[in-house]
Amino acid sequence: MQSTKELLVAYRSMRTIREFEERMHIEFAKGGVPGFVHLYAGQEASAVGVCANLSGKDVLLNTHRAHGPAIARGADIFAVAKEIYCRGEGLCKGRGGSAHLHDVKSGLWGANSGVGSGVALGCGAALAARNLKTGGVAVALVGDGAVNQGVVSEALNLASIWKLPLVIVFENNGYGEATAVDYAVAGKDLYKRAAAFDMPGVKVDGHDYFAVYDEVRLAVERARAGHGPSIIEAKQIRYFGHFEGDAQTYRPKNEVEQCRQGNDCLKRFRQHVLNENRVEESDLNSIDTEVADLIDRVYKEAKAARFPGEDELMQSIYASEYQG
Amino acid sequence: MQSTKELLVAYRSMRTIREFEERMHIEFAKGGVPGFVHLYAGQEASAVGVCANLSGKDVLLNTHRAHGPAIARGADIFAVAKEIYCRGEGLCKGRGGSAHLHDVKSGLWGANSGVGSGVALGCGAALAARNLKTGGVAVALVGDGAVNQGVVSEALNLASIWKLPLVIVFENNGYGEATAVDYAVAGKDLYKRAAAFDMPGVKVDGHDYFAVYDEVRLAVERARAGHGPSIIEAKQIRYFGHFEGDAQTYRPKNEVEQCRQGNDCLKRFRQHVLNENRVEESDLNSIDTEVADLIDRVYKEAKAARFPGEDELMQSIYASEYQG
Amino acid sequence: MAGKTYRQAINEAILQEMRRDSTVILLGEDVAGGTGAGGEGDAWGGPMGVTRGLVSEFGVGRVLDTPISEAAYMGAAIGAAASGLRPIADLMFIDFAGVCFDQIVNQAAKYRYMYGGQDKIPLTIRTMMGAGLGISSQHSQSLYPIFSYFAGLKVVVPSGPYDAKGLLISAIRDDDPVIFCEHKALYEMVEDVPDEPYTIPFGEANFIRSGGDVTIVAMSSMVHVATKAATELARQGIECEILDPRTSSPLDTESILESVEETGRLVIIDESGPRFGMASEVAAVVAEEGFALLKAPIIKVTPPFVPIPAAPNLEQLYIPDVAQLIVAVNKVMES
Amino acid sequence: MAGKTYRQAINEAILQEMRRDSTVILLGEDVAGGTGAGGEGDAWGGPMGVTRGLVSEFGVGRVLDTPISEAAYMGAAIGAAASGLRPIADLMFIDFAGVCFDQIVNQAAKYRYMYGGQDKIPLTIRTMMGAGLGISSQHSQSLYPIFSYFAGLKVVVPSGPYDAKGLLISAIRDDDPVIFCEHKALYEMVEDVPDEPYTIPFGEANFIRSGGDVTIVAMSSMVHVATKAATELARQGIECEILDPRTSSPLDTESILESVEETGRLVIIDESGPRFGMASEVAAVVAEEGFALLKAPIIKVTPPFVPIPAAPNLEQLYIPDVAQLIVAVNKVMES
Ligand SMILES: Cc1ncc(C[n+]2csc(CCOP(=O)(O)OP(=O)(O)O)c2C)c(N)n1
Ligand SMILES: Cc1ncc(C[n+]2csc(CCOP(=O)(O)OP(=O)(O)O)c2C)c(N)n1
Ligand SMILES: [Mg+2]
Ligand SMILES: [Mg+2]
Repeated sequence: MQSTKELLVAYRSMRTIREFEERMHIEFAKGGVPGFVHLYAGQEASAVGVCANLSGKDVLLNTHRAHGPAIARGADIFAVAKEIYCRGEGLCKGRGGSAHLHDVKSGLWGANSGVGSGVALGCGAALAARNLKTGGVAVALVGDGAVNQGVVSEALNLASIWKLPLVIVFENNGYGEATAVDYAVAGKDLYKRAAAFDMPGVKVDGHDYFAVYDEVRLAVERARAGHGPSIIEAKQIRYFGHFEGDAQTYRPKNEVEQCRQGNDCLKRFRQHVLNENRVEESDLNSIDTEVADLIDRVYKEAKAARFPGEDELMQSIYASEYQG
Repeated sequence: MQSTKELLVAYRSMRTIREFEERMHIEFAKGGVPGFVHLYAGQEASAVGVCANLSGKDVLLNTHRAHGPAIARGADIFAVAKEIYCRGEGLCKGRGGSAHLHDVKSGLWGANSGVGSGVALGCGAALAARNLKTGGVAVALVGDGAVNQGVVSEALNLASIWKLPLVIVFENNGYGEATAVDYAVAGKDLYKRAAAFDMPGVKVDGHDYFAVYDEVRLAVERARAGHGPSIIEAKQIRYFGHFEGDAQTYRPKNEVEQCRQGNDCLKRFRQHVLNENRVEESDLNSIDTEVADLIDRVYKEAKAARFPGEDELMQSIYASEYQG
Repeated sequence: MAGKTYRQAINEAILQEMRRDSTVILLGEDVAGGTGAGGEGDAWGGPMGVTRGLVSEFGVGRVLDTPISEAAYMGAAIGAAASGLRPIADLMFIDFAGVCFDQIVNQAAKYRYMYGGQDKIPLTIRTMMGAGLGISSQHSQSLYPIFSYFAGLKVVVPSGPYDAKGLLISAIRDDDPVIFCEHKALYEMVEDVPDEPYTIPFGEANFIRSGGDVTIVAMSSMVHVATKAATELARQGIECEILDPRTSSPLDTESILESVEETGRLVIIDESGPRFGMASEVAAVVAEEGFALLKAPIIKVTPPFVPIPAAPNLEQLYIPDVAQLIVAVNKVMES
Repeated sequence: MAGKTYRQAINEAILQEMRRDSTVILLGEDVAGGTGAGGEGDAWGGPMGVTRGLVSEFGVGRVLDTPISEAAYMGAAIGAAASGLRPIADLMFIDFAGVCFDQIVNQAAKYRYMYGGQDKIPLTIRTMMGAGLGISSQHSQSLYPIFSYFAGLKVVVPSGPYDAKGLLISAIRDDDPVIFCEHKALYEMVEDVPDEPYTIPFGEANFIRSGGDVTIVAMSSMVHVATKAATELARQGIECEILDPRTSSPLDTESILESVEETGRLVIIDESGPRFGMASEVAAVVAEEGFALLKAPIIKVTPPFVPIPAAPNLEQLYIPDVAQLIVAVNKVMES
């Protein structure tokens, strides 16, 4: 069971993501945010429930819906915001943008063009952890749409036969862009792919931080103990469009409103910990205030930050002396 | 239940493949056969059991172990041999060789470089059959090694959600090259992938013509009726190496000998039909003689055939007038 | 005839061909949009809305949303093309060729030849390319040279609405696999486009502007950079002839050589890579076949050899521009 | 120092680097062979036996047979490279890049740049290329130009045992992703190869033969075609300078220009495609940077624009040969 302190950390993380994303939604509409921006609001319990189980030697493989997992993994939120604004002091020096948040020192690996590649890269991180005896595990986040990429199936098989310390979290938010998971995925249940690759698979309520936390804990323990990979499907809902600008006409009316009212992960977390008297309400409230203030500062600083210098265009293409 | 005539056709087909391949093994050693040559001997019941269920409007998607399925599908065996010898009158004008036997008029589609692509191409054939209302189905052969190609999983999912008239036959001969299926495939059972993609999956004894025939019949009927794809795993053993020249040190001693003695598909077929008095032994014997004679003629003709003319190098690159 | 955007021209080409020929089908991720979801259908028409409205007219039997499985649906499109359909497969970004490269360059390209000419593969692959949206190195490449390497494919790179419509209709009617590369930066561009269907043949360059001093070869969005530069250069007294080959395979080398014969000078501006790209190929053709015509070294104006950064200021630096072209033309005039 | 085959030289390079550095691992299909089967292990070493014996010394923890899942194990190799290992990933045939292209050109190539220089990817991809075995169009291509297009990769194309060993050791020790392209037709070639480990730097051409009349640029197996042609041409009184760039990325353009400065004439012979291939790139570089040095048009000797047929007689017609090169050199001498 997590300590009060740990719970407050988790709450702060979820709240920070929520505030960050709600604000990004507003800022995006104003202009000035380059590229495609995929918001994670609504899904906070997923990334935060995962990351609460990870230590510094572990690797989290992000998706293009990258802000939430990056914040959950503890990447510097100022550098996250600057990266989204493509500034020189962004996590990736402004080269990756919103969808490619990557921060080696936090154990956060960026998402990739080909959705789904994270599972394969994660196999490599896991293999290295085993060969180098670091004790680390890798956790790959994969969307319900990405699950249909061939490389995902290949990598699930590879992880299984090599018994790699890898955990795969299928973040099922119901849609891959505008296409419903119930249409795109045969059998509709993502976790059932696990049996095909001879590994445990479970489905959890992705709006329930505790459910996510508990299942991921088991899977991470299993991986760390050398028993191989597991799949966790976390059902969740995104509050905004696939990317900012998405008119979302494909969604049932009220889907988001209903979730915000009755099934919001932050509300449920609050209720849960207050019902069980595990934290003080005032502590949660002060986190809310602190986070609101933090987010103000983050956006202010990010928007004021410098773009990369022109001389940076041709830097660090290669790791060796040769630069092309 | 198949008629006597149909049984004799099936027997002739299996015997023809066997003789063709045993002879090829000898001829290859003598030299003069270009490229990589993968023999199908031992696995005859699989292709023949499949093809006995197909009509002219159906499509069989071949693998690189192509000779058996091509003969089973009724491609002109002289043109098959000539293609393997890369002659001008070969099935593909000598351009594809042993691994790419393709004969549109027989409903035989060639294997492809990337093993496993047949399932995707088969989805297309099946989709076209449905859109054009031909009543045809597609059957894709896939090896136990190829099953781990990403495109196979992608295509299984696609076939399932689109309920395509497609049957997938996993020809499990125990090895992908020199690597054992028990190592390469998580969970070892290929047919279990079916559940992940929400389709029926069964395992049959691939040396038992009747078992293969019956399961494929059900799957083809299901596909033709619009109920979608199925998977059949047919366990079998190849009598020669991955390709000719393979020293096969990875195989358990006697694996092939034991099968040839006790589990040979031709012997079992003979026993079965004779036990049940479904054909006359003399008919089987005369088929044996006729086939031996045919194979002599086939090899003689193939080896004497002309290579493609030099002017053929630059022909039929494009279907339109432009030829590059 | 009316002013239409590049997006509208492409949509119209597909619409008219689908009306004309019931074997034409469209498949890809969210080409309709909303399939299986609880809201409205026809919700997207791809991320840029290019195929919006088609599913409403032709239904889900001919406009098929696919899972995110490019290899499978590209393979399926090839199989369907070999079976009498005429599929238009949507590859959202050309960069995603990475996950279905085998289907395109090993299957589609070689299907006819390797099997001895038994089949035809009337497949059109529509895809988006180009930098400018700030979406970083895996969504912004102009990879058409990669496809132009392969015999068996045709590669089309339209620079405006008029060409887009005519070339796309040609592509759909063509009996070979065609990669149709739309530049993301051009979707809003407006031009007069006839309402009726029409075709533009492959392998015939478009003479965008005539001039006797320098030949500029430019494709896709670079045509417009070239046009601006030429206007500017004309003021300085330098007359540029601009040629848009329109297809990189087949490539109209004849027209290029013809123009160089008149000008003696060649500058190629292109958004694909500086090495093994379009500019290199054109330079090589002229160095081999038109050497005697040249009065000066050939100059290539291309992006630098680097992945494409997301930061808009660096991305702008990456994309070849008017100023660079003017420098190049001046340089080629001096030698 | 002893006579060793190309195959032995490559095996020795891997062996020595695996002994030297425990982070070096090898993975791919049947790189050991026999895993999980009931017979003997170390059964294959790849279809050509190149990596035979390594698993016996280093065990299955460092020599890993993989399923036929190129995208997954290539991705895994990238992930492992980013995590402190130094993987050698075996891609059986370069044509199979089709099924893992995204991993190579979008992930490995861009990983360092796109993420702002946080990582290094010390990955070597060993692969086989080239025609001559009668295995048709999907197993015989020389696709190294495709990879050379992409910034972030390095591409090595060794023409003999000595170079193979030195360049492979450089590749393994290199901190960037390297595609190491072995020509199938060279495995039996014998040359003196030092027993000790040694490195050959990337981007430095090898002057195979000096001569003042014509520069011939040739790589991989074409070096030997060029050598034969040069011997023949010397008898006719034409002295060819042969340059083997050894790596197509980086490409030693300086040495090429230096040689053309002396000869004024350039012929490029190459087995990759005639369009957008190696020969085009070299021609383009010289047309741009060495135009003034040229006394004659550049000539490219390449295969025709066609998929590769299986039939040995057609395949031989496909592969550039001594006779074609001699014709080209004579032609370039005449103008
Ligand atoms: C191989 C590939 N195909 C298509 C895309 C375009 N794309 C980006 S995100 C996305 C939807 C992904 O859906 P899902 O995995 O469910 O993640 P979500 O956006 O719902 O978080 C698509 C199709 C891509 N990035 N990569
Ligand atoms: C994508 C791809 N990777 C590797 C190969 C090389 N290859 C050809 S056949 C083969 C083994 C296939 O095994 P399986 O599918 O079991 O068929 P079998 O040979 O046993 O009939 C391999 C690895 C290939 N052709 N395509
Ligand atoms: Mg989703
Ligand atoms: Mg097998």
